[in-house]
Amino acid sequence: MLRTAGASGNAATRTAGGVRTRGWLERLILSEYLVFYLTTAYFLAVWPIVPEIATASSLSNMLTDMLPLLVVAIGQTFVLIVAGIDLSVTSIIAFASVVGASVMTADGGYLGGSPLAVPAGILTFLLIGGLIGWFNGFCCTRLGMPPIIVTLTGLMFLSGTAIWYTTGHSETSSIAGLPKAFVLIGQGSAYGVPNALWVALAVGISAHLLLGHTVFGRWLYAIGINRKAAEISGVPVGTAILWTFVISGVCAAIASILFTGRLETGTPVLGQRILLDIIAAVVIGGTSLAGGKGKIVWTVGGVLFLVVIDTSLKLLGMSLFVVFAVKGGVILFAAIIDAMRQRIIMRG
Amino acid sequence: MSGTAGRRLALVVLQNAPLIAFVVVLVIFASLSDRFLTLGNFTNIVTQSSHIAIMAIGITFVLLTAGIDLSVGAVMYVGVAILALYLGDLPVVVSFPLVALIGLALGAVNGFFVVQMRGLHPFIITLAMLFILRGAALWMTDTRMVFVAEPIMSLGRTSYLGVPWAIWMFAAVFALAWIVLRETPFGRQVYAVGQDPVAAGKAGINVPLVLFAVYCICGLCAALGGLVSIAQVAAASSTFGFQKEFPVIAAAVLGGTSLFGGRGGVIGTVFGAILIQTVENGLVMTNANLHHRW
Amino acid sequence: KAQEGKTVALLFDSLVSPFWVSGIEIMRAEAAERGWETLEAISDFDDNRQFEQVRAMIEREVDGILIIQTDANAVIPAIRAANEAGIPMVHFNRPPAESDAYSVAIQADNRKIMQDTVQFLVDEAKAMGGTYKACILIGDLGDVNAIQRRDGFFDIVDQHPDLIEVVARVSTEWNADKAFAGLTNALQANPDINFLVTSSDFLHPQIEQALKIAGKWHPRGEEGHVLFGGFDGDEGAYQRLIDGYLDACGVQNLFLEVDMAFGAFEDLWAGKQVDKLLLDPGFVITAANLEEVRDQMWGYIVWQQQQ
Amino acid sequence: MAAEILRLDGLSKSFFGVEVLHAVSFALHRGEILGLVGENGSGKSTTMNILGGIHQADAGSITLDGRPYRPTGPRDAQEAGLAFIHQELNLFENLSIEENIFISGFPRRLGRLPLIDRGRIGQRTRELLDMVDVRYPPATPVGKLSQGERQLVEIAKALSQDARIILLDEPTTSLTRRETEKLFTIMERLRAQGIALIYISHILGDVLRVCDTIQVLRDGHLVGGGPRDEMPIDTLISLMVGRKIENLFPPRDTEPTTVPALEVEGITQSGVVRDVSFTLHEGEVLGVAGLMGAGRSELARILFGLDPFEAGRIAVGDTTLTEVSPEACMRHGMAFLTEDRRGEGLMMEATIADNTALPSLRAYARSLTGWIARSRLEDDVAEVSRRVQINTTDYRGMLVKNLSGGNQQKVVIGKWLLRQPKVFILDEPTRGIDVGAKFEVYKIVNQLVAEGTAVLFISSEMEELIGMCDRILVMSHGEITGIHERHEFDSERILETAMLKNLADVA
Ligand SMILES: Nc1ncnc2c1ncn2[C@@H]1O[C@H](COP(=O)(O)OP(=O)(O)OP(=O)(O)O)[C@@H](O)[C@H]1O
Ligand SMILES: Nc1ncnc2c1ncn2[C@@H]1O[C@H](COP(=O)(O)OP(=O)(O)OP(=O)(O)O)[C@@H](O)[C@H]1O
Ligand SMILES: [Mg+2]
Ligand SMILES: [Mg+2]
Repeated sequence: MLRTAGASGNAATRTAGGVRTRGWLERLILSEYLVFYLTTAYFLAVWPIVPEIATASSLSNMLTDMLPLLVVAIGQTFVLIVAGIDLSVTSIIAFASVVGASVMTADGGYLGGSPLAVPAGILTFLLIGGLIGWFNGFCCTRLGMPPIIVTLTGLMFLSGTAIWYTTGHSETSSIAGLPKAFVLIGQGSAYGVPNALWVALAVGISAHLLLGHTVFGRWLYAIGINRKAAEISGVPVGTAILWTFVISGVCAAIASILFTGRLETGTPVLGQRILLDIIAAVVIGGTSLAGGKGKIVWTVGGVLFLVVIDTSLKLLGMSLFVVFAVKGGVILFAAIIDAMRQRIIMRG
Repeated sequence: MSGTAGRRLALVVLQNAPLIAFVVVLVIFASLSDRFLTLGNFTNIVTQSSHIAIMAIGITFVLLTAGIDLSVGAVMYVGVAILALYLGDLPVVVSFPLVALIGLALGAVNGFFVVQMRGLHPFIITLAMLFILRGAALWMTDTRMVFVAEPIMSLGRTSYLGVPWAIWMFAAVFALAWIVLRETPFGRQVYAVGQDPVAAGKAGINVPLVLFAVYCICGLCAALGGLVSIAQVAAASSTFGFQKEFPVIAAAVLGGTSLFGGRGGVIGTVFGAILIQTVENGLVMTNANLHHRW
Repeated sequence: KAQEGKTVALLFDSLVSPFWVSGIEIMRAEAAERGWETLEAISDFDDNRQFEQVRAMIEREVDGILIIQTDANAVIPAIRAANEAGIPMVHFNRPPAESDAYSVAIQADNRKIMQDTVQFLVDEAKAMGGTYKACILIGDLGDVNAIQRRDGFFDIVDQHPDLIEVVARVSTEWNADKAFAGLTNALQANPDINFLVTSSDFLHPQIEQALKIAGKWHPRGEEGHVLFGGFDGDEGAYQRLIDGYLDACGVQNLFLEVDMAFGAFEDLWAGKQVDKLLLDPGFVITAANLEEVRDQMWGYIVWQQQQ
Repeated sequence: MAAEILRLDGLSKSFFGVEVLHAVSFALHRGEILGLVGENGSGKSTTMNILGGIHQADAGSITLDGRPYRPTGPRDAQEAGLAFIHQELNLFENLSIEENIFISGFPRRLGRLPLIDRGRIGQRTRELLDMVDVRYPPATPVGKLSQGERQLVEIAKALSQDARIILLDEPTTSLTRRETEKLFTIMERLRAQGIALIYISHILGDVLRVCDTIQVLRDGHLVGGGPRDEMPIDTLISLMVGRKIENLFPPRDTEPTTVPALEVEGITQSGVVRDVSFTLHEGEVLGVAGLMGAGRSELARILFGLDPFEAGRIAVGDTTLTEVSPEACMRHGMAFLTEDRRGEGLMMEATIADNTALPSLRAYARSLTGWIARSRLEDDVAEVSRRVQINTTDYRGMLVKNLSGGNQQKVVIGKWLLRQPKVFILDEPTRGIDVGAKFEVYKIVNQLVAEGTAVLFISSEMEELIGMCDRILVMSHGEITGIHERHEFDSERILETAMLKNLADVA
């Protein structure tokens, strides 16, 4: 693990060599797990107002609600660490959803009814995510285009294409009739644990290990901090960045599998509205948009934070504008906390 | 090793990508529709791109300082909502400057937080503003569609010297921005701050003030863009300005303004905005609609 | 079981057009009259979020869920969840796709209403003579209603290839901006458009502005009048009907639909069997039958309040 | 003695609870050049930064013209008549020379309009550029200039402010001898006008030549000072390092072999280098001399695969490189220390350990999974860091940005040492490093060649090249204009070769 990641949190206390002791508030604000404390505090605050939030089924709903979001956010974390950004993830979710569904659907799918339908369908999802990610990465590294432009164009193009593709495969606006076995990935459970959770755990743990314990992970942080220095130090910068986009694409595709499964439908507008949520979650967690800083655990915290707030607002039956304003307020609040944190560090 | 010529060519192509894309798009659509290359249609394209272009000019200032403003679409909506709901009875010469001021003030809020919370990316601050302002506008309008009065709508149809009002606005904002960026101390300091804020501070530039000012300008331009847009489309539903930040940023970046600050300018931005609109226009002109009936 | 003191969830996907705003207001009033409480949530066109909202409402143990989903297929898991929890679910204005899950849908007979509207315009056109260049503003194809209205339009115009040529299909995605730009461009490409149909009345301001810019905004009887058909029946449509700019409007009977929806809840609570699809026949309003039918037009009521 | 203009009284400053300046006091007079010397990290730049308003002192006071002076920002300093040339270049590559010079206060058109008076700044810039001998139109973007030319622009910028006090923090690091002389002439002229200057440099000979008074810092304490005549060089050195240094260059007792380690043949890239050929042998230090802009850095970048080339052949050992990229070069045992430490050499926001480990990660990873053997890596990093004598032992915690320039340079050297390179290209390896640290770097170079490493040593300091190299290759305008063997080293003749092409052009 690159130390820089935690450095913002620890540098001050460390250089002080334990000479200075900080107040509990300062320590709390400096903690790199602040977002978890905030989530807990918020949860405890709304509990008396909507007691339903603490019921077992509500908690399990919250858990399953956050999983697909978490998986995309994990992919995004990789891209942000190298100072990139991937705005195409939601369109990958949508596009993979309809293409994958068109392979599996019982009403006229390419492999509809065949026992191969599900494995081939899943493979389609992953391939689409990987290929689009690869294409994004290719444009950003080999052609030197800015990631925001590449992926923004991808977003617009793929969203359109997803709708166009659907009209070619379905009378309605979406593709239904998905095999039971596939739907179970998004809905079912094994050993009392939702399948989606198994999937998210697998993705999360591999991502965590990849970032923290491998050469590839260290390269990514190095590229994020100083790309030129990384290049001169023999880091295959282009290839590494390309892979972050592939990872992001594949994560989006996995999220798409979960979303598509839970809605039992391949739809071309899937996930369209969650783009900013994804990026906000990662950044609230503490990953820097400027690159070089980020952790999977932080992202988990960021997603959890957003989902808890979202759920509470849903349970409160809040109107749309309240939801918007509260979300904005919360993000601003997170920003203020982060700024305070910087101040304290600077003060030394 | 050979291929330098090729590499040079590639470089030239990349540096002039917006222009080349522009020409390619023109040629494609011109060959598909004989009405595409008419003066009338071109006026049409520029008119329709003017609100995006005005907002993109504003955001160019912010991008030049290596910042970003995601709240432009929301500022646009808030301004128009206030115009339609509370300022509808005032004459245009009063209500429009008021809305512009509101935009400036909202930009100032962005700027305030950006300056106060240095070390935190403006992305997150303006994202928060995006949510808060959209929420506020939805609350004001009760999510209903709002309408503007006939004088404003007729403004949207007015032409001076055969050139639509929107294009005049666009041209004025562009000319002013161009002069400010190139020929004023402030403009050059914007570039300096974007290139290296630490060095700018050491050179005695008031970095916080420059940052604050660019967000004010961006807010102002967003409100102006809203006015130009509403004068044309006459009514604003709850999706007014929704996700406008994407084409607006895209226009600036397509025009060669770097997201990492210090590079670019408003001329490119204008091209970027028009290019985006040209594609949309061309698609309709050639009836090559994604939603074509199958 | 007493019908008083029930709680019903109203799950909308948006309130972008006056139709939905009026819809939710009529529902609130109707519910208050029946002594029900309402909980509201808007999904902002996000199927997944709406699914989560349904689960949250189940969590809140509401007595009934009225839903306006964005996607007919993606709503099925939500229906299943409601079925499992034993909570009746009614779809307002947009039916779900076919499935084994049980719910009741109230819907306007879009295709038929659109067919009637366009048929009226075609008859007018025939009567006036000449040939026609037509333009249609199509809604978001994620919306069944938009598809049915589009199909209704083509059902009729395709029967008259000699009379009408469709030169422009403007995709609006239910977005005013897009509609305006698209229509302006279409008028630029085809200045001779003289037959216009919109899939929803909420786009009227943009249509008016675009036609004015093109110099084509003239009431019936004047030279250069564009045959103009609308759909939904909002207050703007009523105004333009009496002003003579709009020739015909397919009206969804919103009052009837709300009544049908709430009636369905009561029947379901009472354990009665209710059909999966209940149709609102709607009607076409024109200058000719204005006086007789306007009382059933929800836009007229709103219009009256505004006067 | 002339009137006192500036007085520092008991200045102290801490970063993160560590005190780096302890009660520093000294005075500056009108028409005086004060030399400030000290090892890396001794607090010279920090003192200047306090004067320039970049940092605020924790304790102590400053008096300017008898009045208390407490700048809270660079603006305050400018307004008080202080100009500051920073140790790190402080220019904006995206702006032109004239804009850079006037960025903090443009003359305006017609006095009131907020429009830049282009005519005036152009005129004034031309005058200033003439003074420092830079021949570029004022509207040239600074990005086009080489490091040395940028430094001259930085000096012109300080001159433009008509300051009463000018602070120069290592202004000559990228300058050639001739330009340095030019700078000294300018400084002397300023002194004659009654302007006071503070001059920081690691080149003690220069300090002794131009300064009237010299103050010595060690670990944040002012350990001595006085008029130049009372401060001979050995006194200075022993004050700075706290001990005596006998020799500037450590003796080397190994001889170069004749086994080729790097063979370069006909490397050409139009506009940059032309037909460059040479052979570097195992155990040899091959120096590269040349005037600023001669293309030495460009050549190094080409050899390491950072820049493209049109024609030529590069062979390491006995394999000709088919692909020339940093990765491929490193696979063949090459290493490259760039001249731009901050921009390309280091990850400033990362720790010493992370920086040091970066080029070697692969060697510490399982090939299939890429899983890093962390403890082995950390041990080796610590060992290398000790070997280059970085002045902290918190390798895993200390961020590189918080190190002094010299220690940062040691980190860059350390990161390449960890790879045990066979061919090591050093571009200005001692730029901005104090005498003691330089000596350490030289010792490391000697150790390396003793182990058989071949070193390509690019430097603008002639003494250093003569003291360290076995042969010196001279470049001018992208071409090799001569090779000098050790026995015929002579700075006059080398300089002549370096200007060969220029003379030919004139003729
Ligand atoms: N911004 C900062 N944050 C933390 N520590 C700092 C900072 N600036 C300087 N230091 C520390 O203060 C000490 C003095 O540094 P300074 O830059 O003044 O040294 P210097 O004498 O200029 O050295 P050099 O000759 O290498 O430039 C060093 O130990 C350095 O690590
Ligand atoms: N970024 C750049 N853009 C354009 N020209 C450049 C750039 N950098 C350097 N040059 C030019 O390339 C030539 C070679 O410069 P280079 O830096 O290789 O010289 P050098 O011999 O290493 O001198 P030094 O490192 O001492 O400045 C010079 O004429 C210089 O002006
Ligand atoms: Mg220094
Ligand atoms: Mg060089």
